[in-house]
Amino acid sequence: MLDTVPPVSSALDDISVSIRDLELAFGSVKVLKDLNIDIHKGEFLVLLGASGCGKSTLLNCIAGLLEPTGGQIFIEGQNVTWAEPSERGIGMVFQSYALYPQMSVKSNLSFGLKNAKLPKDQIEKRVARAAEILHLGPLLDRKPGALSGGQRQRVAIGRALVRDVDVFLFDEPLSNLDAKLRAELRVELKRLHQSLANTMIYVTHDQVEAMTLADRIAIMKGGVIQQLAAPLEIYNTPANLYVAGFIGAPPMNFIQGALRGTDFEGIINVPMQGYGFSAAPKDGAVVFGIRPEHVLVNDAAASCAVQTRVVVDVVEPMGADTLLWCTLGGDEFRIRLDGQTPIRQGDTITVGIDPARASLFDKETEIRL
Amino acid sequence: MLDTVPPVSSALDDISVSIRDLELAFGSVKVLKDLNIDIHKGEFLVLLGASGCGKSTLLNCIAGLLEPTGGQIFIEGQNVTWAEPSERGIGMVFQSYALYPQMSVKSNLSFGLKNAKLPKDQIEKRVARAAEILHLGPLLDRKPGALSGGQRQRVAIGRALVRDVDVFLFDEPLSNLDAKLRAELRVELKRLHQSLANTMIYVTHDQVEAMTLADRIAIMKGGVIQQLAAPLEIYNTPANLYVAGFIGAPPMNFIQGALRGTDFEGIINVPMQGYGFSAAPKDGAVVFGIRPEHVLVNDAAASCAVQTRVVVDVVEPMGADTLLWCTLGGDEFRIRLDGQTPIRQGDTITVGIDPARASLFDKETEIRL
Amino acid sequence: MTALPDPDRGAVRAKAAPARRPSRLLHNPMSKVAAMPMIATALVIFVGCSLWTVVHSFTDSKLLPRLNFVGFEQYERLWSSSRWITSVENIAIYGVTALVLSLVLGFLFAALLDQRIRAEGIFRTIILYPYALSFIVTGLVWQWVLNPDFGIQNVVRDLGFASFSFDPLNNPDTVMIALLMAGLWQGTGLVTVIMLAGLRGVDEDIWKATRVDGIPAWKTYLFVVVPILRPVFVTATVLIATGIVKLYDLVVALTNGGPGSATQMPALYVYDAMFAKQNLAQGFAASTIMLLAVLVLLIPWSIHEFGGKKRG
Amino acid sequence: VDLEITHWWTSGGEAAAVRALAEQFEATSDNTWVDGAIAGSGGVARPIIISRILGGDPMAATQLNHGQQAVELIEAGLMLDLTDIAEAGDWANIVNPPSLLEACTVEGRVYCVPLNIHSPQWMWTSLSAFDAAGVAPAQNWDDLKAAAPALREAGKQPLVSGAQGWQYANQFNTFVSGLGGEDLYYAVYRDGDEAALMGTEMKAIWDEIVITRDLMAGTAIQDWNLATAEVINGNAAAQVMGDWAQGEFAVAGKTAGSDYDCIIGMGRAQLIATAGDAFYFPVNKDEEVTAAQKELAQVLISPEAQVTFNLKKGSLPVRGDIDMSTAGTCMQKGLAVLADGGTIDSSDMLLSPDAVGQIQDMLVDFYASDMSAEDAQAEFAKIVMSDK
Amino acid sequence: MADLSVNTPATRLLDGPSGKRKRARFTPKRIMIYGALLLVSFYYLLPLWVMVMTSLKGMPEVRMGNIFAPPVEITFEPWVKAWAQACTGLNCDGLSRGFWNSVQITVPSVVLSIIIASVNGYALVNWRFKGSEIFFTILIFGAFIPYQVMIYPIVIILRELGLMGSVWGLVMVHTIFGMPILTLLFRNYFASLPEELFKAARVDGAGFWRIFLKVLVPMSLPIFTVAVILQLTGIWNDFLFGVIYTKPATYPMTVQLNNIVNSVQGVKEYNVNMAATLLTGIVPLTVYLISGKLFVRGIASGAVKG
Ligand SMILES: Nc1ncnc2c1ncn2[C@@H]1O[C@H](COP(=O)(O)OP(=O)(O)OP(=O)(O)O)[C@@H](O)[C@H]1O
Ligand SMILES: Nc1ncnc2c1ncn2[C@@H]1O[C@H](COP(=O)(O)OP(=O)(O)OP(=O)(O)O)[C@@H](O)[C@H]1O
Ligand SMILES: [Mg+2]
Ligand SMILES: [Mg+2]
Repeated sequence: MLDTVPPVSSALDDISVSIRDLELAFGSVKVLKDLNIDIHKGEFLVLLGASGCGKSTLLNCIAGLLEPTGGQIFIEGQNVTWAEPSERGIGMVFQSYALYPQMSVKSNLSFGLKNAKLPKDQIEKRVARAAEILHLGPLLDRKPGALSGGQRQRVAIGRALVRDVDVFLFDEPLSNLDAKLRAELRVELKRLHQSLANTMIYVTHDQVEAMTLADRIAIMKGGVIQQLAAPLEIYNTPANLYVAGFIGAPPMNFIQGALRGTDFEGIINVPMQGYGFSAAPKDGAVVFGIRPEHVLVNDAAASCAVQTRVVVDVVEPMGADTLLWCTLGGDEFRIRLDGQTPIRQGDTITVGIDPARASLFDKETEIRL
Repeated sequence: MLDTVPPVSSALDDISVSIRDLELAFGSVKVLKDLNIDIHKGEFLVLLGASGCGKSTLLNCIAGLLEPTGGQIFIEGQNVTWAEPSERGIGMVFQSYALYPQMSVKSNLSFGLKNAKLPKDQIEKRVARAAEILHLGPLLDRKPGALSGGQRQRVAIGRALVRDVDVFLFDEPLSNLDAKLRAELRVELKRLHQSLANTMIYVTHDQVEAMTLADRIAIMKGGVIQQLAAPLEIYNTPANLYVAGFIGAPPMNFIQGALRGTDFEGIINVPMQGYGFSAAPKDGAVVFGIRPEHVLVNDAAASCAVQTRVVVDVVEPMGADTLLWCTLGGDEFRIRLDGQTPIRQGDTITVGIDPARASLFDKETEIRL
Repeated sequence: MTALPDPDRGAVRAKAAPARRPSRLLHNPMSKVAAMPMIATALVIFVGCSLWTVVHSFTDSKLLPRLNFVGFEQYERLWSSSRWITSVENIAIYGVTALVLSLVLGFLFAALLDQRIRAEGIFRTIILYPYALSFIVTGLVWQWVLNPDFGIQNVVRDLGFASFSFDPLNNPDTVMIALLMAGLWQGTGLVTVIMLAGLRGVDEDIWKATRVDGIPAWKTYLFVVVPILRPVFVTATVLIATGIVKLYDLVVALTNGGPGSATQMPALYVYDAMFAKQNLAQGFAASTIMLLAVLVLLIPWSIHEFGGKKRG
Repeated sequence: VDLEITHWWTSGGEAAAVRALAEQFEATSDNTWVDGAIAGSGGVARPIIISRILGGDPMAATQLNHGQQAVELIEAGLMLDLTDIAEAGDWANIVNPPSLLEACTVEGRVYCVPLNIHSPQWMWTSLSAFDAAGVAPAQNWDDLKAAAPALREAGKQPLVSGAQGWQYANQFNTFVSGLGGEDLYYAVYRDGDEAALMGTEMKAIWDEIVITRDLMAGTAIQDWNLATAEVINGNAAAQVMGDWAQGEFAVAGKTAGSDYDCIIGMGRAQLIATAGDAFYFPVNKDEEVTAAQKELAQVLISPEAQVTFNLKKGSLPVRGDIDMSTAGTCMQKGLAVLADGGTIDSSDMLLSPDAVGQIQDMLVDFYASDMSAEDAQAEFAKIVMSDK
Repeated sequence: MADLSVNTPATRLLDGPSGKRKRARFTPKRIMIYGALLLVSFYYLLPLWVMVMTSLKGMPEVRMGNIFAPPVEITFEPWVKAWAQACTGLNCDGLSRGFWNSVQITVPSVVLSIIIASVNGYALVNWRFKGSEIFFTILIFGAFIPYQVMIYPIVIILRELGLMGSVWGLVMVHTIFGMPILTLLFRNYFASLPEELFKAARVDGAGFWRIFLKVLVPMSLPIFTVAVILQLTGIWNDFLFGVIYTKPATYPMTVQLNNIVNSVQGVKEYNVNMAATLLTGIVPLTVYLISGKLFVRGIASGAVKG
């Protein structure tokens, strides 16, 4: 990642999309604030955040569908801040598919090309290629109304594909599909990215999609990027309390307390020797976080330095794993176990915590320590 | 599947809802076919199935919102086949909440009671109780439009609650909520059921909900119940190929082959000694099924009797676990690993299979062997 | 929390329900009672009166309806009447032109109003307000505006174009233009509003998609939006068509069928036959033909629209 | 008792005439005249009147044209029988011409009160127009034909008519009675005699009608009163129109003889039709109303009412025994003809309304096209004969 | 928290456009759009302009001049005359009498026709019974039947019901002829409401009327607005039924208007006619002006989802 400011010409060499100081306000409401991202060529960037945080707004700015009130956008080295959407070398896939309802799949794919006055054989070739990649061959003559959700989604992707663009933009393309189809298309998308190697910017609020698809994830809140990093980095070392609570299902357990030296003191006391502090630890109010799947139970907990006992409120067996909902010091405490377990509701169990896998946040700034 | 129907008189003692030979057709399309279920008092039954399989239709029949074309429905020992919805002692919660938009939360809750001409103080008492149980106290004077999704859902449940009925019907009550809220309300619902001990019939197509909430799950397909059993039983010993493929995410891996003696022969050969055949094994074409999380990898696979090598197509790191999408004999082969793994796309890995955790299905009848 | 035992538990439940299937007819009796006015209107007024009309078209009723059957005589006369034939031609010309123009202009205006313009409400009101006026008013005003001695022609001449001639009301060749000017002035507003409502319902994403695809706005309207608005066009067409079939008031108020028979319309013919010529049966025969024409046009459409479709 | 009376007399002169009737009526009895005027001629009013009668909620009295219009209503028993007061008032002797009473009589019973006589057979000429053209004012059709080129030269329209069927028909009838005389008139309208209809006499009339088409070319007027206005202001030389046109001249302050002239029967046969307005009294269940209806009937035909009404309206009275010396020149001409017995039945009485309508339609076609005299004659004959 | 986005480059702008695009206030496209709208507005406003201007002129000025020119000398005489003095036959009280008659006819007609049509739509959507769609189809066909055909049979029906000539007879006629389009509107609207709401109410034990009144009606404001507007203008402007099925004492305003306009007493008093016309149109015009947005919204919910 770029740390220094190289001169324009070279700065954009490896960069596909560059967003500088982007600002957008609807009237007096600032939706995007001083946003800066550089997206590498061929990178799969996921914008993740709660509803209303400005993900779609950002994507629309990149696509040229919304005019920023400040800042610049570069695509493939070109300043496109004021360019028309169709001139930016982008393709976009929408949540509602936005297929042209009365045109056949083929016309849907070729409408934009015809309009750009591409020669006929060129159009044919591109449509054929997209149809092949997306397995749309047998559907070409159908109307969108006669397609299933997944097929529609593929046509929508195809429409972006035929435009032969550098950057693909996806706005929650899978959220209208059922879980099974979503999982399948997710993998297909991943494969597509691997074979096409275009830059892709993908908006979602589903963290599973974000985790599995992204090269990097940008977590947004209130129009500001909270953390921009590889999925596992975000998962393992969330930059702040918000990110920590946002990523992971069920969410990370938080325990309020204080840091004294390197020891956490709260309803449980945890010596934080193995923990990688980002700066020298300072005493003060902190929040201790541990993911449900990093909590060990009973036998497995035996080896842990930190142990405590909790009562199980609810057991949720999910086949491949099991969730336990317990209470620790009045707060909900979630535990995730692999596979199936004989633990029942009402049991008292011993839980163990490995400080090396925990996170510590400053109570006030909410930043990771 | 139920094979016998117990005689009406004695059977109904412990039975809350009993459905006998239920049939429903829209015009010439039979949506429900000869359906029989007995639901015990206080049981939490989940109807699970793909979209369009008839779940809502069945629920609507029980509620009296659709008239069956054949068969009978008993609730608490009463034949209610022709009774009005309000006279059946049921409460229903809908996917879209279906709150009366122009009424305050309080009026929403009391509407049914007023219709039943209950005395004022009675109504007050019941509304107060429901508000307490569901933490609706501060919301009572708001209109539904001013509530969040989760709050609306709670009001919808409250509306069923105040009616003080024996049976609660839920039609995908959580599917309009986002993932986080869904998980929270799921646990709340489970707690509610534990405290109220009413009979609950719950329709969903989300298997996580089904697995975690149900005492028993009825898996439907095309208006016919495929399997009716406890969640883990369904998960571990699916009754047929459909159920096996339906339950579990990502779905079970299937390998085509043949049974010779107790050995499975296909792209891999598996001696099925540890497998609990339901009947004496017969030679013939079969399908071998193994869940992604029951496949062991590399070091862990070393101890397995059956081993093979596959190339990894896609790696999906999800934080708490990781999915591998591989290819085995031309078919997709999915593997689920706990936690994070250094395996990368393109790696060749050794996988091991434990026959005791596998399933075998007759290729023709698709029934579990 | 455990459920408190409630003394009134189950109080909501009513008396034992019937064990047998109740009669279908008595099922939800209120809904049938409530539908009585509709059923009565449909059967007595629309079917009954239409049949009554058809039956009497085969008689020689003059001033009073009477059942003295004369076979197809009225129809023979009808079709040998040049005025009737002119009427049919006129309504065909007017109907097609008015329908097409209403739809096209309505859509055009709606598209204009949809361009995020300032003062949209004002423009919309301006286009819609004539719909609030009766045909008597419309006819009167346009007679006045088109009057060659006071109206447009006179004004343009006063401006110095002495040879300017625009007198559609008195020229059989162009009187249809006058009728259209007034008719469209009165009716396009509603079509515009309907279309505008339809445009507002078009998925925002479709617009974004066309912008990304680089489709110019006019093409998007023509090839993407118009097909999406099909139901809207159907609604508008029904509304316009009912107006055209019944076209009477405006013609009477504006031209009274003239000059000559240049704006004779079937409804006018019916009215004249029944009340001026006092030949009810002739009027009935003409109405029967009108009914028949409506049926012929409507039945295929209604089968297409309503057939097989369920809720909504 | 309140009596509701419907009529379509709403123009200036007409309204004044009605007012006279109402005042007369209210002065002679303690009943009230509730006026139910409906503007817009019989076409608008007639369906309303008939619907009201059929609907069982009739007005107390209503204007209807003489003729066959009401016969069916009478036959259906919906009209009050006035025979007793007709006999008491000796209408049979005072109504002149007697055909007016005959039109009110069905199977020997009297059902209506004739009120006035319309005489449509008039041609109104503008003296100033002829002046401007430098020719002598036309006294008959031939004069007009001869003056036409000069009138055109002077920029005057030789003949005007509103382009509506009834105006054309009125003009046509005037030609038949004026140029053809009584015998042809009856042979055509009453007898539907094929020989007459297709004969040379009618052919000659149709040839004249073709000429009227030329003389009228160049006008684009719909309403009769606007056409009359053209004559009044001297833009047009002549218009064939009923005696009601006189009211327009009067309103415009013109005087017969100095500003305009009136000519009966195109200056040839002095015949006027005796169709006119009549009042009918729908049957009413209320005895009191019935009594009041009869009182009204008596008032309508009383000499006082006849004089004041007809003077105001400009039409001719239905009784010959009253003093009309205050009437103007044109009305005097009409009265003279009436006194001479130069009356014919109106074509409206002789033909069914249906045929009347068809003739109007046919004439509209004729004037809007270049139909030949032969074709028009045949067409006309067909309509008339099929009505007999 | 911006400092957390450690991976992003430090703030800097490069050459080229940045921020909001500076546009000419009026692009050619905007000019064309506004130009077209102004032209259309001109056409639509012209008759209104003529009406208002003429109604404010004295007769001599009307006869002299240009109908489009504003009055040299404004006079309200024509308005006074149209409202209170214009004569028809012997009645010289102008439109004033018709106004109250119109109100008395319009209010019950609007109310009744909307009640019936809304119940129809509701029954058609939520309480289907055998044949309900057939009746509905007949109704829609009925919308195409010319009124003239119905005049006599309805006279006979009203006679048999004893309603001929009464306001209630006219109300019934309006209800009948408003039914097709209104029922269509309500049916489409109710069909667009979630069916689950209806089901929930049934489970709550509400019957036919309670569901309708307590649940559906309160959330149907837009469509009721549209129905009221359509019916109000339609009935207010009706002439044919008003004149045939009533008596002179109860003639609505349009009949008076027709009488005033068509009674040529000497000269056509165009200024009075225009004033009368405007007076007659004021009620529906006001309704349109007031309802504005609601009307569009309602149309969107009732008409568009054909
Ligand atoms: N046209 C607009 N006018 C005013 N505010 C808007 C507009 N569009 C969006 N907003 C506001 O901007 C904020 C960001 O909206 P945006 O659509 O980008 O959210 P999002 O992250 O895409 O959410 P979601 O996950 O629900 O799609 C929201 O608070 C929204 O209310
Ligand atoms: N009113 C109806 N008329 C005709 N067919 C219907 C009707 N309602 C439902 N069906 C059909 O019945 C079948 C079952 O529908 P149902 O709504 O019960 O499915 P479901 O299991 O609830 O699906 P989902 O998960 O999508 O809600 C579907 O094939 C559907 O098309
Ligand atoms: Mg969004
Ligand atoms: Mg469902």
